[in-house]
Amino acid sequence: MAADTGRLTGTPPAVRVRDLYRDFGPGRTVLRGLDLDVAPGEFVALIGRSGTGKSTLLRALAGLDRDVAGHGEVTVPDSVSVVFQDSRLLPWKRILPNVVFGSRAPDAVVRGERALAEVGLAGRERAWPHELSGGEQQRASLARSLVRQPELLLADEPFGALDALTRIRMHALLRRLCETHRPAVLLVTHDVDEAIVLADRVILLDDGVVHTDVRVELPHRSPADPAFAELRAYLLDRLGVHDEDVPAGRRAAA
Amino acid sequence: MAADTGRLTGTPPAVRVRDLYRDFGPGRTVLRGLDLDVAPGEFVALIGRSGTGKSTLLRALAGLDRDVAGHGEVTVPDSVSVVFQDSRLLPWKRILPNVVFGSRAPDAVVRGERALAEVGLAGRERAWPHELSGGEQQRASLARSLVRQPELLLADEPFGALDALTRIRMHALLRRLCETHRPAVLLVTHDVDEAIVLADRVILLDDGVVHTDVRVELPHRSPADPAFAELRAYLLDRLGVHDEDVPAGRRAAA
Amino acid sequence: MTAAVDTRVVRRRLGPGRRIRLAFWVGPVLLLAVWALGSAFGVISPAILTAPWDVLTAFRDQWVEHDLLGNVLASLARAGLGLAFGALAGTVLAVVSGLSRWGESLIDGPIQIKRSVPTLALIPLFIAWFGIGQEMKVVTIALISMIPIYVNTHNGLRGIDGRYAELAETLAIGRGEFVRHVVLPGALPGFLLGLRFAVTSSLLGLVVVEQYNATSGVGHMMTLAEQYGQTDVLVVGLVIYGVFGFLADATVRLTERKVLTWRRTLDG
Amino acid sequence: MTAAVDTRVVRRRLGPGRRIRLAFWVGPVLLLAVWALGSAFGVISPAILTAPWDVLTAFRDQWVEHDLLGNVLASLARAGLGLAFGALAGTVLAVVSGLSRWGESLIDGPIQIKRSVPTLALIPLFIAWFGIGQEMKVVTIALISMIPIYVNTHNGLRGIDGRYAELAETLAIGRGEFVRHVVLPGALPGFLLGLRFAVTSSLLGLVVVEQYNATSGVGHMMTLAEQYGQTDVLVVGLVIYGVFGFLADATVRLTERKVLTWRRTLDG
Amino acid sequence: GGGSGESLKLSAPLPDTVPSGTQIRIGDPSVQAILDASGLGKQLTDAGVDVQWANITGGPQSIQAFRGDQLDCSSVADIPSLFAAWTGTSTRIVFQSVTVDPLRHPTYELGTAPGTTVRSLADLRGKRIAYSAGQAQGALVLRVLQKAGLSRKDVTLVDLTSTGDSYVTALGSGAVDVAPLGASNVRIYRAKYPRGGAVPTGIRDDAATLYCLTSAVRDAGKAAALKVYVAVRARALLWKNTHPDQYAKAYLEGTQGLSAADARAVIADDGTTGIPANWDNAVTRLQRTADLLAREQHHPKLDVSTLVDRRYEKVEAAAAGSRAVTGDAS
Ligand SMILES: Nc1ncnc2c1ncn2[C@@H]1O[C@H](COP(=O)(O)OP(=O)(O)OP(=O)(O)O)[C@@H](O)[C@H]1O
Ligand SMILES: Nc1ncnc2c1ncn2[C@@H]1O[C@H](COP(=O)(O)OP(=O)(O)OP(=O)(O)O)[C@@H](O)[C@H]1O
Ligand SMILES: [Mg+2]
Ligand SMILES: [Mg+2]
Repeated sequence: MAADTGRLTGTPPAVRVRDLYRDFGPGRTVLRGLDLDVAPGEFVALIGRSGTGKSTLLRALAGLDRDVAGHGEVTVPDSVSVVFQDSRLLPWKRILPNVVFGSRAPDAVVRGERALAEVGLAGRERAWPHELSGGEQQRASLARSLVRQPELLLADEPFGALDALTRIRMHALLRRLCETHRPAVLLVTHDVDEAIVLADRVILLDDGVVHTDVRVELPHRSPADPAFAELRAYLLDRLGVHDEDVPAGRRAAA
Repeated sequence: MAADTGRLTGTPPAVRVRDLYRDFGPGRTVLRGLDLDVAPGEFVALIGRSGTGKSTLLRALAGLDRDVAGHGEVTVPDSVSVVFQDSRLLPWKRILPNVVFGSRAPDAVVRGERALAEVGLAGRERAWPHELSGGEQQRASLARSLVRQPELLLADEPFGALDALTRIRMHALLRRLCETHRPAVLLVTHDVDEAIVLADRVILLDDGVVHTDVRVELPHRSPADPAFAELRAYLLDRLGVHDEDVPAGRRAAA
Repeated sequence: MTAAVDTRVVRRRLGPGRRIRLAFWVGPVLLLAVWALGSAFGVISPAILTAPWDVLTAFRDQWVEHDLLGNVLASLARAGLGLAFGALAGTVLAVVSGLSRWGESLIDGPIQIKRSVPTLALIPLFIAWFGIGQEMKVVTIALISMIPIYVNTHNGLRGIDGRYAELAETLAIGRGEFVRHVVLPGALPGFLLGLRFAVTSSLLGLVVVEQYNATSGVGHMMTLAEQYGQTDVLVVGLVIYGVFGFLADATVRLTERKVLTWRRTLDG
Repeated sequence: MTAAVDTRVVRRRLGPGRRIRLAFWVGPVLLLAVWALGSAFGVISPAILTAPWDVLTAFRDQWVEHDLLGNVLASLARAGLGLAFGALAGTVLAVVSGLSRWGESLIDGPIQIKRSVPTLALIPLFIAWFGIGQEMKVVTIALISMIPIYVNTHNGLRGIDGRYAELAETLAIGRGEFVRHVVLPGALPGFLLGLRFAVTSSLLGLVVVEQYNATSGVGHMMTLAEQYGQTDVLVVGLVIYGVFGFLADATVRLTERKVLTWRRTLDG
Repeated sequence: GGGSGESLKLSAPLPDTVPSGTQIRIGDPSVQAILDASGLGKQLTDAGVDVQWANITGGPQSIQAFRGDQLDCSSVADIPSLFAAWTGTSTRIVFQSVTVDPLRHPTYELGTAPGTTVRSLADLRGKRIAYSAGQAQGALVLRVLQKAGLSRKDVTLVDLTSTGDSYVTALGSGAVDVAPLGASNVRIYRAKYPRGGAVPTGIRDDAATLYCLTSAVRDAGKAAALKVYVAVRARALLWKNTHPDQYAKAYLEGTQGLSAADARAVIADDGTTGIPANWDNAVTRLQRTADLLAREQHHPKLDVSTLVDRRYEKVEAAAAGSRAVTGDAS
């Protein structure tokens, strides 16, 4: 469980970040000299406290922060796909057009319909975004990234609003996608279990740098596995969750 | 772990729902004859698959669905406070005014500042909503409900975008609030652990009705407790998460 | 289930609530009633405002004797043609100046200046450039109705949520697709509001342009009536304007409601 | 850190990008240049449009000999007063009709009708009701400038995201607070757009009202210049209109930028 | 408002005493300026006449103000009183003035487009002529055609409202061949389009009146005040003839905003104003115009004697005394 730079092979990394600074004004320097490499096809989970700069980093990789102060070196592949933290469906397009929007594949509509079915939204192709529940919107936005085949997938908490079962299905879906097209993935999540289950590597952002960087090398990715529990405990500890934080019984005599 | 109607005492329930139907058009009947009672001061967690109608139920209790087809009987206390699934901060107000908006208490500003500090947003009083990260917005919206003292608190996934540590802190905060003012609470969550840790009762919505209704009676609300794990397994099973869904190792030779 | 109980939580509605059917007509009908009663009871002197029934007579007279229908059709043709050109030009300019800072710096200032200047004072220029025939009239109306389309579309476009542009940028689409799928639908509410103003502007423009070498048209009719001081004919013109303006506006707003169903706003 | 490397991912910008400083002036300056060059090289005959330098001479002449400043101030006072009343009335009516379907049914129709009808044709009514003095002028301008404020504010209000009204309803606030904290800030972009139109409308209204019993004012000056065929003075008037209109518009837009900082739109 | 409220028959002799508090509302800016400049205004105040001045002249505006009861009298040419009658506003002419030598100082000339030659009125046949039905220019065109012995069918009348220099532009751009131009526009036209021309019409178009709401004349107080005003106005116009420079300063430069040179030109164009010893000729000409317009524009026939209040004829002539003009000049 030693920190790992991610530079395993001789091939150049898909993502290369050096000495990245991002600064939202006095006292709000969010990234302060961050370095990161992600190998092609590598699945990296990014965890960190709320407000540490995970979305800021993703936006830097996506090239959406032209107007933010800061400097540093960022290299990413040409074709990048982003799942935003908000689901960001165009309100004036129905779901299917939203999912295939920008896709130039000749069979875009068929693929869109298939992607919608995969995320459990078959039959909702003609719904308006505002007619979907929170989790459904999130899944639609996931479907939008499924119809694309990017070299880099940046996903900002794509499963935050999903229940356990749906989440497990979406995990499987994402894994299938990764196995077929092997994009490099940077997935932001708050769920340490999710990070361990999905990723090749988990990195923890804190104080503007990569504070912890662990490779996940488990034979069985099951919470029942003791190695799993150990890694989980380690990560939670690095996140600052200690035993005293775990709630004791309360309101015993309600 | 028998189902429990929640009618424990002779006092009338804070929330009383009978035979509730809600219908978004042909084939989209979301609630179909739902019955529910919540006693005053009772903390109920509502879990259920994405798109089963949790938000729909909350909106019915909040009185926000005048224009939705359906019928049934709904009684709630006069003073209700809602934490929406989207954080719903007024974009044209800075954070502090957003938090104290609508509060008529003479010390609203002081309480607002305290609430912001409690959710970890001290110093961000004058930020615009769009300057906050996803989790920060959610916490601001939580702070808004903290400055009020409602008889019924309806919270639609208030912790969805929070990391483990922040989440534990918010749990403690919510618990403190409940202990002081003892509102009835209906909390929607996707996290079964969270439901067990926080609630007196967990109900599972499925197919438009309350499908499962369990009282949480644990001496220690700690995941380490075997009773906790048992309840957790039971609820996950009712949610449809079976062992075969739990992911096995993958991409062994990545 | 026929007599199912339905007690809901009743919360004070702060928005306007549901549309009332036909409420739309209440205002105009009331206006008409005030006018009729005021005239009947002598509160409104006929020298100031002809009574509705006398306007009816004048209307019939104009219809039979002076080819009112022909006048109206000629005017509508002019206004419609001008409006079509104006709307097109306004939209194109708004998109160009909305999406490029350089386009804006070239286009926006001159349009604001044009907008500030009385059209009547520009007519001599237009006569010199386009003559006094139909061409001059259509161009003038196009320029008049272009303004609100431009300003409102530009404003609507600039008001589009920046996050949708970000999304589009990550999808690596071209500018054309961006305009078609993001800019135009996003600016549509603004465009439609502009259209509401443009429709009335194009009709009002008739009063100005039909003073020049027109032998037909409502504006022409009103110009003559004003010169002669024929109040009743003037009021016939006013009523025609009012009716057309109101109906055109209502049509645009109905369209608005149809094409903006995706919006979840206070309008419900 | 002085020479820190900064390579960023460069994505094709689809929105308009950053504001260019002073780009604002490019259009008007270009317009002036075209006018000056056109006049200098005889492309624009002075019969059609007086040359800029001749307009300058006329301007100085009007300033020194004919109290141009007094005329401008008199006009601005009229327009400003009318605009103030119009903006107030327009906002109040928009809020009433925006928040209540019954208010809407009473107010909206008549306003759309008023809007469709040529002001010139209503002047006789106003003269009868308000006389031929300052009162009539201010009322007319107020009515003219009320319209865009009303329509745009109403439209802006109705375009507010319905979720904010829901939020307000669950906070159990009163209507007054709702209007102050949700409706007015939410409709502010609409109001400001309306104000841009209202400012120019109020100035343009001067041309109409100052034909009636005015002894000063830019509109009066232009009416006289028209009578006596003083093209150069007429162009002085046009330039004053253009400059005032452009500056007023720019001022409103600057204000817009200041008070709408909370917006994250394509405008950046 | 502002009258004594006492009603007076239109045939009754004009009362001599002006009740205190009587106010007359008059749109007569040039006379207003003369009264100020000459000091004649004192005669009004001495007689107890309180004039509330309005800067309103011309047909459409004065008729609108009459209808709204915002004005008692206004100075106009002859056409507005005809149109007021045809559209139901009852007025009376209380003052007539003429131009001495009217054919040498015409109000309008016929402008001709560059490339068009009109030597005599007969050359108008087949030409496109700007025509504005409700304005004085329109009546003039009809009178010109009548004089030339042409009917409307022999020419093309192009409907065009005369506002500002719209006729100058229309001529210059060749949109019409012929258009009636007021004297100042003729100067502008010649300056802007040297190849254009202007020919005299040979028709008297010098009618100038002060017309009042009949209701004002029926008010004993106002009628008395008007009697004073008419007399003072006659003296004022005569003063103008003898003090052209003061007039130019006070009115043309002062309130109308003309340059000194333009003002001199306007005075030269205007010629000398005459106060007719009687209104016989003026009324005859007015009747002829009324008949022509009635025929050509389909109005009912009008007896213009109902539009003039000849009680003021003598007041006006008496004020001018020996300076009144007679015969052909009147
Ligand atoms: N435009 C902005 N102006 C000012 N501060 C900003 C802006 N955008 C982000 N920030 C601040 O930068 C910090 C990092 O934000 P970021 O969105 O990257 O956090 P995050 O790690 O994604 O958090 P979360 O898990 O809550 O989404 C936050 O404290 C946030 O308030
Ligand atoms: N306005 C609407 N029109 C049509 N269908 C709607 C509308 N609102 C909700 N629905 C549908 O009703 C169902 C229940 O929605 P609801 O928002 O209550 O789900 P939820 O349980 O809150 O889901 P989530 O956990 O994803 O938020 C969903 O399938 C949704 O698509
Ligand atoms: Mg984030
Ligand atoms: Mg929900």
